[in-house]
Amino acid sequence: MAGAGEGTGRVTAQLPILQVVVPLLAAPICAVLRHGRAAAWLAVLASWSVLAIALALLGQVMAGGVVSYHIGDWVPPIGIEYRVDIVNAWVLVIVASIGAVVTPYSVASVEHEIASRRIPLFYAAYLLCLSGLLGITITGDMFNVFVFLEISSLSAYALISLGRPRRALTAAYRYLIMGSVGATFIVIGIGLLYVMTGSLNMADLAGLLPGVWDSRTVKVAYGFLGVGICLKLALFPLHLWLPNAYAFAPSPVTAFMASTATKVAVYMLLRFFLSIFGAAFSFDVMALDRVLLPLALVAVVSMSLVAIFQVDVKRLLAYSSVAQIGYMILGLSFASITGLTATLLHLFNHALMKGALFMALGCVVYRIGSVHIDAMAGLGKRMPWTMAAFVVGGLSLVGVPLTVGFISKWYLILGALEKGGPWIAVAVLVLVTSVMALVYVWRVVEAAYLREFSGDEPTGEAPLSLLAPTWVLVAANLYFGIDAVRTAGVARQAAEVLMAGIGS
Amino acid sequence: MREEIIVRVGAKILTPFIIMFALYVHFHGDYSPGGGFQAGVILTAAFALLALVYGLAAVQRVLPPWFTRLCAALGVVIYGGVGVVTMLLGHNYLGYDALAQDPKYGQHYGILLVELGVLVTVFGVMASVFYLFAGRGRSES
Amino acid sequence: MSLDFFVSHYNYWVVIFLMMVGFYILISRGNLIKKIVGLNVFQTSVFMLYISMGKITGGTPPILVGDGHGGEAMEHVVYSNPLPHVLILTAIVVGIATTSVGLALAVRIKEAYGTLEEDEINRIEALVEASE
Amino acid sequence: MSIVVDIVLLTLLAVAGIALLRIRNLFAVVMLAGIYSLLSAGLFTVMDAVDVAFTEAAVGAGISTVLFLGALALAGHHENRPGHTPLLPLIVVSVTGLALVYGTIDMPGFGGADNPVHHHVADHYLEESPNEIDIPNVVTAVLASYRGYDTWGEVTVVFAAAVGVMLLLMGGRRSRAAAGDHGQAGADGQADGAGHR
Amino acid sequence: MSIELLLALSLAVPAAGTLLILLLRKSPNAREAASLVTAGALFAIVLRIYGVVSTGERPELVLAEPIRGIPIALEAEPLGVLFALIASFLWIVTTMYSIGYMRGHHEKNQTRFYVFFAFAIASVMGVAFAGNVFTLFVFYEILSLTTFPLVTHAGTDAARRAGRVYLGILFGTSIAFQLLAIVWTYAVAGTLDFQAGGILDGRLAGIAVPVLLGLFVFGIGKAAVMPFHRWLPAAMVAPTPVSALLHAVAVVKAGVFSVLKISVYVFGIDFLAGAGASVWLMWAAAATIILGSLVAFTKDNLKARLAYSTVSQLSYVVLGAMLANSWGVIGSGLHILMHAFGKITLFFCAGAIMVAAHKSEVSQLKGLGRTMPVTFGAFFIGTLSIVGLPPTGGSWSKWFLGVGSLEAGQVGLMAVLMVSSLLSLAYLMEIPLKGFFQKPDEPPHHEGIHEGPKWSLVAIVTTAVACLALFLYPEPFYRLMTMVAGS
Repeated sequence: MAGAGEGTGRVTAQLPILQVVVPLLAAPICAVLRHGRAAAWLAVLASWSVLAIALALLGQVMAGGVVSYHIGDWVPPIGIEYRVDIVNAWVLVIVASIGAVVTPYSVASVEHEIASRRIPLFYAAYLLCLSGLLGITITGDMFNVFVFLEISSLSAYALISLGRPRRALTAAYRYLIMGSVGATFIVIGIGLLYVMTGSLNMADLAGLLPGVWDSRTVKVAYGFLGVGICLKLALFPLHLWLPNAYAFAPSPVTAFMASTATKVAVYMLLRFFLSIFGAAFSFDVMALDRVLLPLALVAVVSMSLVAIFQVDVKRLLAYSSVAQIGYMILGLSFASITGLTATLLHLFNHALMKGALFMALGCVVYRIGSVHIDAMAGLGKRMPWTMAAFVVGGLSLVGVPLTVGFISKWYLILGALEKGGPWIAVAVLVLVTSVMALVYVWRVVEAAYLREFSGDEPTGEAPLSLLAPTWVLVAANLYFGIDAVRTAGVARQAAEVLMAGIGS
Repeated sequence: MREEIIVRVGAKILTPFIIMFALYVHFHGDYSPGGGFQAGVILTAAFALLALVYGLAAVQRVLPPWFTRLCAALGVVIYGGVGVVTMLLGHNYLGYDALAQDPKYGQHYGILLVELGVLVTVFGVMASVFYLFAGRGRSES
Repeated sequence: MSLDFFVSHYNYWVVIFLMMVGFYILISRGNLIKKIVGLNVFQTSVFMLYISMGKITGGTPPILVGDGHGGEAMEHVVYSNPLPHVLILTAIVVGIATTSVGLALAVRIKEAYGTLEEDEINRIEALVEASE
Repeated sequence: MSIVVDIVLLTLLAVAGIALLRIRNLFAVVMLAGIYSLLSAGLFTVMDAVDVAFTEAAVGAGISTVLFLGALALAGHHENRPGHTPLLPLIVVSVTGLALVYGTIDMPGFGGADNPVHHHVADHYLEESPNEIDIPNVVTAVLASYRGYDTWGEVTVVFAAAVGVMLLLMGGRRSRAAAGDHGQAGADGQADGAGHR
Repeated sequence: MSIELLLALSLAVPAAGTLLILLLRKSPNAREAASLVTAGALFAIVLRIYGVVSTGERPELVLAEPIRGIPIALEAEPLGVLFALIASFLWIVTTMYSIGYMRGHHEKNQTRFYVFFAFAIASVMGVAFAGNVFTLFVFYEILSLTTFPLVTHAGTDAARRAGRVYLGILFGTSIAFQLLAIVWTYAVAGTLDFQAGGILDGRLAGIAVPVLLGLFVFGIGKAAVMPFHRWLPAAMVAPTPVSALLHAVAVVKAGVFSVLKISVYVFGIDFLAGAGASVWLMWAAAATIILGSLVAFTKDNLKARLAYSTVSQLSYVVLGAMLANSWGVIGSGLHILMHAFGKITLFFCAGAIMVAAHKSEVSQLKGLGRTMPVTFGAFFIGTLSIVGLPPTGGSWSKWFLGVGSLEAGQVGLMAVLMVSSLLSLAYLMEIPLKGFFQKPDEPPHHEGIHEGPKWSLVAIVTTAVACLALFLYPEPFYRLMTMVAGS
């Protein structure tokens, strides 16, 4: 073929689109496969190539700046543009890494939790969800965001509904309603922006919007986009769909969603509000920081508190997720480079820790079928590797040094202290909630290690195909906790880009 | 039971219109309103109403569920495949100019192909979904 | 408020009213299927908002008249904006997709809980939770 | 003339909307929703969006009605009377609506040919598509070529919906059969095995 | 062998020891031999480091750099060497003691015990040789984690509760206060390295200084300044060697060591004295000294009494650091040493009594001194050292602390020291007195009772002799501390 002669050169130029096309084309193929295993391995292959592409893209962006890809050869804003800067390259790597780890993990887990004839469809939905999230992240077109948002959401509803308890159905339904409302709000917001500027291209909008900043329409658009995205990212008090959705979904789905979906929503928030509207508009005109700060604080405190009293460990971690989202938003509300660095770092770090934790719980479900805290008594002896993974993940969640959680906390507190004055109280609150995290994590650890197993049937350790991916994430928790220079460097660069905005 | 009658009568009246609509929409997409999507939906609507009137089993004999499921997936692959082909031809994804010497012809071919993809998927999806809804009540009663 | 302003904006306002009717059905009704109807009304009304944006008074549908080879033949014809139409075509499809998944969920919930009313489902779930 | 049609249609839509709110027979509701779709399709035609009108008619009045009927056949069609005064929804809706109305104040007037929305990329589509793509229906040109990628996304959304529905509805009605004893088939003793009905 | 390598080895050897112990779990003798050998090797390494540091060298080693500009780095300086010497030497002794105790008491999970013990020592070495506040914090937290399984060793409800209190207070304070203080320090100073004269001088002023210092002092929960002392008595449920580890070798010493190190190398004593920032904390420490002694009085349980005695004694060290003058620092550093030997002797004795006579309450000890003369004799020496009477090492640290108080112009603190010495004399001396001079309540059936296991006895004698020896030869340690105070 034409491109064959200059093979590598061509492929690198096509990386942005391949990032999404590869999993998206794998999905329909999965759907028509007969054997679950075949679909599973196709999905694994796709998810690994996605990670390779994401890493290559990050390399490209770090070496040569923004990569713009014109789909259909139409020059933006006429056509749709894929636009990769360090911010979304970073988020792509996060999503892709989790995908690459969770997919092989799901092979055994899914066979255990889902009826065999649905497995090919499961992988189709899973890949659709993955490519939807990647598409939201990579695109430079507002409406394209909506389209891919719906791809990921629809498949997510289906994936969640596959959980065994019937409450998975109502959780999925609730998520569908709230998610659709969120998406519709986003569509309204996009429409209002479009009517004022005539453009849907993000970079283009960033240039056009300053001309119409004063209009009420733009401000209302801002509000609608904000509410819509916050519904998707489950920011308190719009989080009601999340706990049950995470608690009752199949294990790999929970691990995947918890580590990626809300991260991408946070990315949307950052991209829309800081790049497109511009940091200046967001912080000076719309007082975004002052709106988000109290919400974030309430989220962190109240949800940590609620988590302490949960008996279902999956739900406990789900509430913890809402609290952790609060940390991310808190970093944003500092309106500073350090604060944003904390947010962007925590996107990655939280993905690692929650991924590891939910995957460890998946191992527990695989063996004992329950994650009730009483059912986990004595598990430390019976499933030592699984519970060790949980402990490390838990320590990371608490923010113990040498884990990624600590790095996030460090930057968050540093960001608060840099602002000085009353912000010290915010730093204190972050630390106090870390102690709350210690309490809820420790309840589980105590049950597993210091209580005796009451049942009689012996339980073995989870199979290697579940443990290995789990431990990959656990190792990542430790590795990036010990060597965070690179991750923090990327996060900081991304934060600087966001604060500067696309236009400048 | 009154509702049943309404449905039957409504279906009978609507069916010819719908099929006419579908054909028109499908073949005139470039020149007048319509295209693969509308055609796919309308076509399915026709089948759906037929199924309501003549029974699901009769329709499924002509149009088995595995086939509609295949269609649903196939359309996506056709559409995406066009993009892959243009990429292999050295253009960007969905750069139809690559498909012929004259870019305009390339665009025509491209649009034709992707509209076909849309039609196939939409038809396959709508029919599959309809089968599932319509078939569910029956399977065990 | 001038009459001009009113004439040029009433369309939006009615559409907003319709949107809110749909939104209200969605969030106030307890029946799972009725909620989806509400969602449909909500979304359809948003579509109207978009299409209103694309309309040019005295315009015609964006189907070029003339011989189809070069638009220079009919310079004086004003076409309405095609882009919102394209967006809404996409959005309609997304809407039906959401509806079908939502309805499938509702059917499964009915089978699992024996009811479609949110109140009753909540009651059942509270009972289950209490027994845990 | 078109303004009269416009007003009539909008009024009818409002009436249909209110009726939808009040009627509790879901069968009637679904039919009315179909009518609502047809009316909106009419409105789209008036506003020159003929493609959209066709689609809305086919989807809203066609497919979507069929799906709703299918769902009602499986799930019953009576809605309970709302238990309590829905004050919170009312507030939410009012605030949202007022915010939107507030936003329209600075919006360019309806139908204005100079609105920015018509002059950024729309110009290009209308003026250049004869040279670049050369098909009369600009909507199709934009849909399938300029923004062809969105359309692929749209096709994928539909496909995702099919996958979702298949995952949900494929196979027998396990849960109902098993609900009498222990919730889900292959009961794992977890969560809500209780399944009282 | 390069000195940097030795630093790395000081962590690696005990860490490798854990593996060895784990591998040899099947054979208790080999396992315990491995423990002893590792401990001996570690002590040899630390001695070698001491040799280098005493000539004025400051070897450094960067292990990793998690956050740019904040590496995990090791650096050997006199104070750290002093602490490392204490810990590594006492590890040998404690291991010997444990062999006797754990076997004599038929404890479960002995392998786990030795493994985590070695882990704890590795983290203590990290604390001792930490080159910056961050590294100190890292190893401080690891130490909390690695000692947790030791505290909950028994696995009973009481142990579980104790574990909860232990981890809750240690983690809670370190996360809520210490971490905040560290980030704050970094935000102000732009570095976290330990430097002679401190890093905060001229960068922080006013009320912020005492607040930051307070965050550090209370954030280091292991220093057990009231009201964050509860974990220490709670942790008494652990086996006696663990108590020894907590009280003498590792945990509390790591706490007060951190306080001292941060005062000297982060704030700098001149800066502290100039800002008057530490005055309020002197009095917090003084209050802990007195209250701890008073509570100790009321405890009949021997280990509980010793625990409160520790709470009280730790604040001597904190007090010395807060005095912010050379004498205070020297006294503070020496007190870490002297208290370590004194208190470990007392705990060893308490454990021996428990193993041999199954007695845990003070009131049960009447007349027991006659059947266990060595144990009670050692207890007597330990008591002298804790109280600060010649001919034991404890008298030196008390002396310097007193001088420091006067130098700081705090005559009131002098009085506190005197009163608390009297109190400790009273509550500790009761035990040997009861043992030797009181008649047992019941007719003695001491046939079964004799001295504790011989391994334990060796350890007891060693530490008791050390208490005496330190009175005669405090010189090397005094020199180390003058290097710290003079720097």
